[in-house]
Amino acid sequence: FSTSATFDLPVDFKGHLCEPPPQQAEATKEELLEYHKNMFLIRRMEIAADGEYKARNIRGFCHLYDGQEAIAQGIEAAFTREDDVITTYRCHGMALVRGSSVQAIFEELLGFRNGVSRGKGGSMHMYNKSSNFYGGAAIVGAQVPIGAGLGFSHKYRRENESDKMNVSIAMYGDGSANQGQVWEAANMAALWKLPVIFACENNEYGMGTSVNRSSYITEYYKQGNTIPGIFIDGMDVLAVREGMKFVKDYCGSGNGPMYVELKTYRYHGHSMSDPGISYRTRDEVTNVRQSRDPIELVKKRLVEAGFSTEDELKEIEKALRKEVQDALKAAKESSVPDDSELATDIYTTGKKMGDGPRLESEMPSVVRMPDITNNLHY
Amino acid sequence: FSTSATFDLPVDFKGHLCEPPPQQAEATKEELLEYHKNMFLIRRMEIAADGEYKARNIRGFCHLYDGQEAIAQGIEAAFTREDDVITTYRCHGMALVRGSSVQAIFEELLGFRNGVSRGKGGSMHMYNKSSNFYGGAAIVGAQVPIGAGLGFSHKYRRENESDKMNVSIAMYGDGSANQGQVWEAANMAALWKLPVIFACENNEYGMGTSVNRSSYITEYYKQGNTIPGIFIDGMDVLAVREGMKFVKDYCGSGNGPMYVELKTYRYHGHSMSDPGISYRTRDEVTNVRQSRDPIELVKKRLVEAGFSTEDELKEIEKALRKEVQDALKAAKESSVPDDSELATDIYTTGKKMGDGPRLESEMPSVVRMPDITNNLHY
Amino acid sequence: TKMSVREALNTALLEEMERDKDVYVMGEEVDKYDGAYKVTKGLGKKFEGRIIDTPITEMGFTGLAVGSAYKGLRPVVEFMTFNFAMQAIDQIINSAAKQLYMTAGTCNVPIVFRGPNGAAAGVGAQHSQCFGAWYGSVPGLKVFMPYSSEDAKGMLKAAIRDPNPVVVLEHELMYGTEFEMSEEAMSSDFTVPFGKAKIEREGTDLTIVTMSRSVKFALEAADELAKDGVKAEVINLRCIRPLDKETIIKSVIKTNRLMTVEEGWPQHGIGSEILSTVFESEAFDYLDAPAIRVTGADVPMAYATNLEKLSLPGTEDIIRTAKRITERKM
Amino acid sequence: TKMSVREALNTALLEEMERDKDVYVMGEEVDKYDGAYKVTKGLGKKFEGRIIDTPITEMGFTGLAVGSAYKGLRPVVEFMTFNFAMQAIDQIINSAAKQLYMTAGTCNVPIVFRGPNGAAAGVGAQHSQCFGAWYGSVPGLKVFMPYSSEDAKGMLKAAIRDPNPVVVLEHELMYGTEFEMSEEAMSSDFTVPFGKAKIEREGTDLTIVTMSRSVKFALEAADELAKDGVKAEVINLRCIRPLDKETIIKSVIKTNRLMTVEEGWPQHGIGSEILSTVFESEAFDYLDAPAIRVTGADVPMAYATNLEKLSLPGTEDIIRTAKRITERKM
Ligand SMILES: Cc1ncc(C[n+]2csc(CCOP(=O)(O)OP(=O)(O)O)c2C)c(N)n1
Ligand SMILES: Cc1ncc(C[n+]2csc(CCOP(=O)(O)OP(=O)(O)O)c2C)c(N)n1
Ligand SMILES: [Mg+2]
Ligand SMILES: [Mg+2]
Repeated sequence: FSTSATFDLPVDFKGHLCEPPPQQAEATKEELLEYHKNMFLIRRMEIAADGEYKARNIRGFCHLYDGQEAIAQGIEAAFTREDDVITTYRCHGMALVRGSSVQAIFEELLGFRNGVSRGKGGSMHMYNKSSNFYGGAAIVGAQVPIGAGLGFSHKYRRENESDKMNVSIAMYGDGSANQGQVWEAANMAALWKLPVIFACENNEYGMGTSVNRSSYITEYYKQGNTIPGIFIDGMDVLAVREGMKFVKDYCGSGNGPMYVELKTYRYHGHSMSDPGISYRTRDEVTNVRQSRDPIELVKKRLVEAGFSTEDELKEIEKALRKEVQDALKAAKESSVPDDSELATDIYTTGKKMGDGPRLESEMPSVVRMPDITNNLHY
Repeated sequence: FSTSATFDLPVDFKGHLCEPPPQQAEATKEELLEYHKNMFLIRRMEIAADGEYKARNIRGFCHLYDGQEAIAQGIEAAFTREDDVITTYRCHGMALVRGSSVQAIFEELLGFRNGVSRGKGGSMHMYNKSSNFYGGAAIVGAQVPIGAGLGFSHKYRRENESDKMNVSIAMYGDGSANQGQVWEAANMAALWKLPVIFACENNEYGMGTSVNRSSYITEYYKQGNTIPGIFIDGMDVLAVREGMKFVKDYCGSGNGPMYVELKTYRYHGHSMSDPGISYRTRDEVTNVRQSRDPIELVKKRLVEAGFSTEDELKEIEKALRKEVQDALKAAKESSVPDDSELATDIYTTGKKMGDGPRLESEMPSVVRMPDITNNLHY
Repeated sequence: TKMSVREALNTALLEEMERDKDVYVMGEEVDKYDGAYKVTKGLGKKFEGRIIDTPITEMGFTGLAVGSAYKGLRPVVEFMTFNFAMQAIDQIINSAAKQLYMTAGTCNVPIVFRGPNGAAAGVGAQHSQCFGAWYGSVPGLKVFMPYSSEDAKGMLKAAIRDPNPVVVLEHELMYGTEFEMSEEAMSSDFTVPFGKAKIEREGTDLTIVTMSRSVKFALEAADELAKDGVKAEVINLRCIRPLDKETIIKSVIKTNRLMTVEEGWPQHGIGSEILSTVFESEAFDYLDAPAIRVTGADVPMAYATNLEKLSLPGTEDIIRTAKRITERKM
Repeated sequence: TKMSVREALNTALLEEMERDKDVYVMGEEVDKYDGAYKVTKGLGKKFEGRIIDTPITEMGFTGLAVGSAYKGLRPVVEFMTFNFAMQAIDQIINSAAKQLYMTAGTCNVPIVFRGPNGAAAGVGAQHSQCFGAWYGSVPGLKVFMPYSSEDAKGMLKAAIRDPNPVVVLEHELMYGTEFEMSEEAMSSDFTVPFGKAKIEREGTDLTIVTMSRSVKFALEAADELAKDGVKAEVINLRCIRPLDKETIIKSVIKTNRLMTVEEGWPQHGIGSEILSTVFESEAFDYLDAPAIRVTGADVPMAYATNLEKLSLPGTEDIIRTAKRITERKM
């Protein structure tokens, strides 16, 4: 057998004012194994986070990504790290595929010093500027104009009209899709032909509100009105990859923005405080898990193409489980940031600090503390 | 001849996801004379305001409505006073057709005590709650969700599902049409089937920005996407009336909102500080005045139907001119509000005061003044 | 009877909705989900069509509610947290607070904006801002910050009955706390007056002015201070606007010492207004020591537990500051 | 050389855009219309594609500019007035001010938000709000309020060069005012430092702390007061955040008397921070009289000339207040 195979994409793309890409994708064994690995890591990471939350080691808001793994992985596979990504508070999966380690993500969830954001951001605020991942934004809708601005920078810096541009993807949920600023950003992106992808992860609910209760237009890929859009099966990593390649090509070529709807499903409740079963049935969840699970689909393809056997995959998964457990264990051995971190990173001098991505802090002359005898002076 | 005639509407309605109304309208002599009178009053009032502004008797922002008179009059003719109207800072025309006197409008422009808003509002803030006119709103876009809320109240108070509802119209300019909150309001209005009309007065410019530079979708009546809309010639008062009757009927019957585009033109610059000719040519303005003037169209119909002669109309206009001059003169004899008005109307007890529409003030124990020795105590 | 702050708010809504059919609740997840923090629990079933779930479009639904209030309805807008109300603040200030004035007293806006304000636990920088000072600065608004269940119930009911726009800034970490309710507070006619602070504990040596959750810490601190013979008077401000200057000034004239406690950022905060008010007043001559503000740290809120703790005032901070003030002799 | 504030701002933009091609201007009517107040006049022609007219969508274009700053561009966002920025304030606070902190120092946001702030003449309640206190309360932001042409030029240039988000609150009624420019200020390297107030006039009897257009009135008042032998020291605050506490405290220790002047609403205003700062500081012991704030009246802005005039502090208000303070002996 060859190390590359062609796969049918079971769920049809749909195009709005554009011809959608073909219903087939080619993938190599290595690619599929890589996708499987990352998606499985995300899955296990989220399940572990659930446990740690229940054990009260993680606090605050914590929005899990299990069920939606194919989207993060599919986008990453279609993009380069010169393309920009910004997403919502439901950002653990994106953080992982954009290069953060499982351990760093756990540390952030625990609020520890070597976390993705050194414990300052938390579950909703993970970033990786060196790979152009801009969050992790916790205010619904706000990330979308920001995403348009990331794309704006590519257009602004383009040297020749004919140059291909890198693109930016602004991700939002079905519940957030009617935020006015989504349209404000799309209007500008379309007027100015910015290489921006407006990508709605439609997981059917915004908290406890189903799409038809929050959105008059539930075909999210058509929400751009005269801006073209495509519908992608968000449970199929190859469909996401092929769809996103198509969209990246369209937007990066100076044609302006495109809308994308990625149909998916959220296995967990909205956040840890939501059992996730008052507004949907257990059956609904079970049914998706059994019929549309994104990881199972990758495994099925690996097996059917003869790239792996079920046993091999079991071994791999066993190793990955351990990897996640080890990462968690290592993370838990770390600790909270120094108290002095409280007053760093409020302002910066703009100068680089050392080798890493961190910028030097510009220390205010005083940082007022609750008890002024403790005021921080520098 | 009969006292009623049928007129062709020269510019086609266009329907988006709906069948537009017929291209004909019936009108009586009295109706047309009434429309002519109000539109002509608005025209002369605005021209007088221009003069007073240049003479420095009116200050601040002052946005004139000449050129757009048919819209205010056409809406008023299609509505009852139980229907709600909210518009922008360009509100003098609407204030007049909703029942404020020319003199009260002038007084408001002069900042005088018997002004529409007792001198407290100014050019941008005229209201008439007793005839359900809610402004006069100076923050672009903000009036649109408010307009949806006015409509919400009709639905909330409706007793039987089958009852016809009064409607609300939320008016905005072409330059304001892409404000995100317009869509936010429309989405809710559509989800909840509120009797709300989203009406864009497309006068081709928002300040110095032409429609194609501010809006990716320049067919404003289609901006509702899957919400139906119609296009109306905003220079033809009968077209506006017929179109608005059609829309009111649709929305008032529980079908949800509708978008309306009213194509018109702004004769003056954006506000008094804008000569209005740097971003458009004098020719363009002259051309509209000559070929599409809304008042000339009414006069032409009056004459053609044999309702009036040119001479009669001249006499009428002479009298109206005088009416405006007299109103201005009377207004100028008034004076600024009492200083004590500074601290009234910040809070209210909610109780009615006397016969008028004014509510009793709830006086704070102190109103702090620039110089605290002048603090107002009650 | 014991009642949690959450139940108190729920009861206030229930009673007012029963009393007046113009009262309705609008916000995200208030109906089917029973409220993100369950404040509206059960009300959706009771009041068909009057507990209204909205899309996540704060600017839009706030404006919509304001418009309905122009027509005399009495919306209670729930913000899932006040952080999200920042998207809608233009509607709150420009369309609600200023409307009565611009219309020269003809169009009042009987609306309530409520929800949790400030920091909760572990929710990070974008979800932890206190808006007391901002809203408190705006003429045309009234602003309540409840501490106890009695506060919560009485304030929300007063807010709903008031013909003006009222902001009620609740505290997420207090929703579950139970308080004893007086018989009076259990009555369906109980309201808390605007512009009146409440002396939660009398004292003679130091005035502590505070509000919301910080009242709890101030009371704890007062207990501790009492052990050292310092009798602190704890004033629960209750209403940020209008501000009860009289009660504060009287207290300072009695105690000769002043401190304030709040969770918000220091600069232009609620404490700064209180210090300035006293500074400008006749109480200035009675002061035996400089006044001091205890506030949230002047930093965005971090997620890590230690940093979060450092950012917010607690009982210890109050005690230390109180000692510093009372140890000083003029 | 004489230069109006408008020209000073225009020059600052011109110089910084020539210096750094990452600098661009975004806002309504900034290009073809030359700016609603003509601050960007001529720049659109000079810098092809770098003076960008936007649709009237403040939240959207502010967020967009913030996103571009994440990528290292240096947007100067013009708000036609800061009243309209209220629609976008969530983007300014949550997406710009807090970003560096949340990213643990890895993503800075070099952006400037500028435009006229507060009242102009006859523009009514929705167009006349001062946002100095609000923005000044937010850690992560720096906030300038220029008075003179020198201020305007040096502050805008400093703001553009700064790697942090900076808010520049201008005053519409000052755009046309001409000021003498020092040679230093004419240089293309001239900047005004953050966190440093400027003593516009030295004095020994009373400290007047003020900013923006009110500096003018304070200086006029100081002239008048001098005739009565009262030597007022006038401090132009320049920067609201970080606040130059040192200069204020030093001055008060010298003059033993303090007043503040601002156009914004009183409660939780800039003056309240200054009074509190002095109240808490060692200067407390040097005070010979209570301090007093002169502020905008605690009302929405009316349109009528007389009411508008009553709402804003002027020279007379300052003189009267100064007399009240200086006549008092301890
Ligand atoms: C402006 C704003 N309003 C409300 C919230 C609270 N909130 C956070 S997530 C969420 C639901 C979003 O649903 P959706 O967009 O479908 O994304 P999903 O959670 O399904 O990924 C809500 C209401 C917020 N963070 N920001
Ligand atoms: C939020 C906001 N941004 C900017 C402005 C300033 N402004 C007032 S009117 C206007 C142009 C509006 O144009 P359009 O909507 O076409 O209405 P028209 O003036 O043509 O009637 C602008 C930019 C404002 N009032 N509010
Ligand atoms: Mg969702
Ligand atoms: Mg227009």
